[in-house]
Amino acid sequence: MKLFEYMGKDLFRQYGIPTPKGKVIRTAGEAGPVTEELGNVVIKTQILSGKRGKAGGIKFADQSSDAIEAANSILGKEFNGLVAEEVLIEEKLPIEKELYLAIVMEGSLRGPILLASQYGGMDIEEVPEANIIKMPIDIHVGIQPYLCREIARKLELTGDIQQQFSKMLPNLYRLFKERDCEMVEINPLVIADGKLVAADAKITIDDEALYRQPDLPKVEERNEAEQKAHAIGLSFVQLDGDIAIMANGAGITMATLDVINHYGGSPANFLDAGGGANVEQTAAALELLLSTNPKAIFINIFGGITRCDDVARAFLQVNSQKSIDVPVVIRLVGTNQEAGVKLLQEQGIVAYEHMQEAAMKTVALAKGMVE
Amino acid sequence: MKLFEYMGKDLFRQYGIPTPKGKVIRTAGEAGPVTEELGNVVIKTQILSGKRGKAGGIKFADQSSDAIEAANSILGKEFNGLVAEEVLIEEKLPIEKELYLAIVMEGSLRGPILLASQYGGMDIEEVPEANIIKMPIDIHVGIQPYLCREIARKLELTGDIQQQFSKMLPNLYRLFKERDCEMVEINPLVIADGKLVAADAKITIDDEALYRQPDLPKVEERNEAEQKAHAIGLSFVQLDGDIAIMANGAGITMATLDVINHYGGSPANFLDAGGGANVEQTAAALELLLSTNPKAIFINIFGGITRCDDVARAFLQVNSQKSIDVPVVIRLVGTNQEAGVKLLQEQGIVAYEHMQEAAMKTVALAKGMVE
Amino acid sequence: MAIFINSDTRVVVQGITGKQGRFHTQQMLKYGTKIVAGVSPGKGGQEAEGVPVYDSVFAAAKEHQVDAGVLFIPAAFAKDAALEAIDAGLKLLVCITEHIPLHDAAEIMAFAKKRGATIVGPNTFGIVSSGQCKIGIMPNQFFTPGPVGIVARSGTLSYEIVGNLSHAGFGTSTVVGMGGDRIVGLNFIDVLTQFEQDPDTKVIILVGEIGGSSEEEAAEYIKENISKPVVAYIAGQSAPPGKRMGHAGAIIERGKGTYQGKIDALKAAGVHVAALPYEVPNIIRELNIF
Amino acid sequence: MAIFINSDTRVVVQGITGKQGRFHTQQMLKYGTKIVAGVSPGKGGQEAEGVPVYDSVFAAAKEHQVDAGVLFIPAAFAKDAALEAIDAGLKLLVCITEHIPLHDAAEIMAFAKKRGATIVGPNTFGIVSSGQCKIGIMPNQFFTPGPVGIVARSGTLSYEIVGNLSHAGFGTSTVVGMGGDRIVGLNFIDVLTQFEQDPDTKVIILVGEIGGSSEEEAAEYIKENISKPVVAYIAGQSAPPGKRMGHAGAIIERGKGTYQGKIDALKAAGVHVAALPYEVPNIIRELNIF
Repeated sequence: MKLFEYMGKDLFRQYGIPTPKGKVIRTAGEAGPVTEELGNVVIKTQILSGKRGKAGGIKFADQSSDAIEAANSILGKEFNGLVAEEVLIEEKLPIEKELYLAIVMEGSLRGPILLASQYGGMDIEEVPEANIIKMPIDIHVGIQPYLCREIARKLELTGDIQQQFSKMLPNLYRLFKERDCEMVEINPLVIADGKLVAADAKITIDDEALYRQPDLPKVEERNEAEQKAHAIGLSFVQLDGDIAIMANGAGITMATLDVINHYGGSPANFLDAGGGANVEQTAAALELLLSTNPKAIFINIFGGITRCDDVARAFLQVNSQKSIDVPVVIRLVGTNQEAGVKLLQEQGIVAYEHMQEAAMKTVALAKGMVE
Repeated sequence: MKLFEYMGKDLFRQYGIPTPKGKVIRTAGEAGPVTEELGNVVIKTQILSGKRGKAGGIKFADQSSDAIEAANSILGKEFNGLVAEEVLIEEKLPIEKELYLAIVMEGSLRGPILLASQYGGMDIEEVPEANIIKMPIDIHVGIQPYLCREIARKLELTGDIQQQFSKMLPNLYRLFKERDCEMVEINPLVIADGKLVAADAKITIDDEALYRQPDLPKVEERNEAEQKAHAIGLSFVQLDGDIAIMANGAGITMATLDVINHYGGSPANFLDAGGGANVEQTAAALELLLSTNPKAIFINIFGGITRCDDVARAFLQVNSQKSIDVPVVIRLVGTNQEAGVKLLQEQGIVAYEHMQEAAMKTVALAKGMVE
Repeated sequence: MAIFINSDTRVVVQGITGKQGRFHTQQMLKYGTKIVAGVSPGKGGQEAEGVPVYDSVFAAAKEHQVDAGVLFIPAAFAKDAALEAIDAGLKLLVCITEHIPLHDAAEIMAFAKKRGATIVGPNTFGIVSSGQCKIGIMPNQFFTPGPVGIVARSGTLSYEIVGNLSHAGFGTSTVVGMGGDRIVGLNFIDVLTQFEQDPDTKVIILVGEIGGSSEEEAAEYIKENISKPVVAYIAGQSAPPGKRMGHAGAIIERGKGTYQGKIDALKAAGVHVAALPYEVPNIIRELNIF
Repeated sequence: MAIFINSDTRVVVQGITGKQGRFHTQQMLKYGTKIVAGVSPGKGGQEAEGVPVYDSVFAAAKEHQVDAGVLFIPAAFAKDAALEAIDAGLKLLVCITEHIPLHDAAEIMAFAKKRGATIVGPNTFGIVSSGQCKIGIMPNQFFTPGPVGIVARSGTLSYEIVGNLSHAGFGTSTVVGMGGDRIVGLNFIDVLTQFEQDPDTKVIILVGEIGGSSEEEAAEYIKENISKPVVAYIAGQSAPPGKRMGHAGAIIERGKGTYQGKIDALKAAGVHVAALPYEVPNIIRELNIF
């Protein structure tokens, strides 16, 4: 779960990481009093995406009227495909230097890694590898003073700024660990007026750990259909084609998309029913697919924990309750395959054994080339 | 640094470990109101030694007059060679079972070990090895739920008591770790009225870590001479013989004692001047030895970091300031040996090269057998 | 031979009295796996599927020689169960559990590394040395002995490929599911190293996905260290970049881990690449080694 | 040959710009130790005793190949310095510092074990392979090459014995100071194992003390695994039980670790026991192996 910048900065403040003074607003009028209090301000679009600056989502003002106008030009508008519903107004800092600092859970290291650079700011992705400091963190040892000194040294921080950095970094790691972060990123981490300040905040919380982070704000990125799928324990992503797809397992679902594409079809979605979906979940998934009005539906099951007879039962249940008026191709192999195939056959429905055959049939049906 | 029982229990309360209700008193009269409040009480001598019970240091009372009498019979009296200056009066618990629980820093494991037994109480030292549970704790992993379950299982704790134990044990470990303990011991850990309660508390704080535990109470076990030595950074233990000994390093000091003993002498003390004692410290050490009125003094130096010329200078300094009227034998080898020997020779003092020779001479001098 | 596990491997099942634990214990026993003990706190002394149940892995390990363990434990308790298994001395632990928090997984891996234990998973279908020992949840019928070693990130996709191989008459030596999470114990290189040493494995199949960089790292490694033929299938050619695809490993990050990048790296390492999963048996046939 | 360190060992000195650090760097250089770098945060770019100084062990290790490190760092900062050295990849670290808190020592040891690093000390005089490399604070003049390997808990007592040996014409192969604290990195067994393998070492001297049980454990090990003659001296025969004797290791705990118990165990293992430190050379002479 990604957090909005202002939520990330709230967390930073909880953990003793310095942030600029500021306030989040939801209506343009609120920009007035905030600007009066802060003087020179920066007005920042709150969307869950980087590159706001380049999309025109960051503006400056030194008086209330300009700030209100800027907020007005942001609120409700779309930036990088996302609608801004909130704006963060902050004091404009006299920036001397922009650094980059992040802690990320890294798969190949099987643990956290610290990333830092002297060349922070908008173009961090273009900074050459050689200018990015990478330091794996031993999860059993954490961030010790030597590591703070070492990063500071490589960032060429000295004197008081180095001290501030060495105080701040263990706090950032504590936040990362205690809040189950996938990633915490400060870009830029600025030096302004002799102080180290987190001018931005990008935090991603590990979805699997949300259950033990009850006091974090909730942020929803999924659209309605995706939320519905998530609520019943399925993973669903909407795409722009016309063949609805359901498979069990992320890998085979991706492979199914690939095969459909290969034969000239266009997937309408990615729906991973996961391992061990029961009759109820499978039926709900099917109804979800029907609600997206596809030209054809392809159910591709290789049963491991998932039982083929459960899938057949779910299909028959939905089929009996509402008239399914799009063609449905079912491929059914694995656990309880015979029972599943038999259940379908009894209702005159053919179950395919091979993915290739079934995929070709689906594409042909979607294109209206066969009945 | 050992803590008194009542201090240990204060720490237990800070860390959420249940203790009996009670109060520490310094005069017998205070026992009255405490007993009135608590009813049946146990009156416990506060000394830094085990086996108080067997020495008569634990008494019971159910009314104020008896409690005052008991306190009177303890306060100011000697138990196991230690004078009791405080008494802890506690509610008497309806004990159903006595367990033993400790966490200790163990050399051969290079980290903490947890010790537990179903057979806690006064005779824990006689409990056979087989009935002592030993579980090394990985300092990077700490006490996890599974370890609590495992110890509880081995202690045959069930139901609610198991739950209480699993809550208490991580707290005990947190105390052990945060307070730099060498040892925390609860003997007995009792089950009374369906509750798990720490009926005793033995805590030893790592002396080397006292500097970062400023809010712990200070307990002084050393006698006056030992304190004086400690203040100047020397390790001194008073013994009951008549030959004062000073050497540099714990091992060689022990060996010096052994050699003196071997030749029939009797050491008056153990004084390890340590590695790298300077002129000032060495002179202070010498004055300390003189103040104990020995029959002879043996200075046995094998200089590594300690410089022989510094030792010679220190001796000459003390010698010039006060008349040393006991024989002093000096053995001087190692770093700056020649310079040291020369300094002494210039004042007509012989420095020995071999320990054996020097030790024999010292013993003879102490016995008045040579001049 | 096979790798990691074989007919001598003695297995303890953590969470044996749960619904999943019971069912898969039954299936594993049917497959021939030597399950010597089960663990379920508070249920010590019972039996499940004919297997004696203990209160802890320590207690089980005291009564039986155990080499490997498998976890059927809810995500919130999986870290504790895994640490227990490692502390009790298990050297191979198959973590079926999905939805384990990343920080928990990282702690499991750190402790396992320290104690020299191998973790398969989490979020894996497990590992099977065909005809000898199955530790996992894969359907028994497809895993018959043969010369093909498989290492995969994804479960059902592996079944698909094993099913196709089986249909084409090829059995498998060992099939390893690395697990679908961002942090897993084994990586491709660990498994490739073992396959290279295993006389029973004549050809290796690598089943990857878009996202991450483990396929690229594997390609680098294969170039220098693997003499046996390797066939790869990478899923996700047509997946839209940046969308969440069921598990974190499938998110394409910062332009890395693209389909084309992986394919190019593998081809440059001499790996035979299948564009679609059911092409794998044909490619093996064309190798002309059987 | 010698053990742990030799004439090829490249050493980095942490705390090189302090008084102790400077002095002993000078002494070690005189002895012939290859000191390639020093570390002192904030003093990178300077020189100390002709050795280039860096701000961190990482920075030193980037510019030089370094095999071992030595710590001249105050106790309160020693843990951090040791963790840095281990993290930067040093495989042998000599920790001279005394008064390190026990919990800090335990954390150093746990991290070292994980990374496969060997810690000598803390509270040690160091280690010296005579005529080749000295990492420590022992006086140079007594450590001349020869066939005697020494492992000791206590510093000055080792000098005493080395001095006596030297006087009797026996040089040393390697002398290892395990350190006087309750928690130290090497134990007798680790060092005995190395001496057994070392062709330069013909006889081993074990210098112990009352307290703890490491001498008893060593005796057990010697009985089964050491073919070379071992001579032991144990200090503390006449020390009063239970009194604090300078370091924690010398406290006799719960009746264990007595002088007589250690002597009995060693004799039962075929070890030649010296009652007094200067008896050691005679015992070696009587072995009739030179």
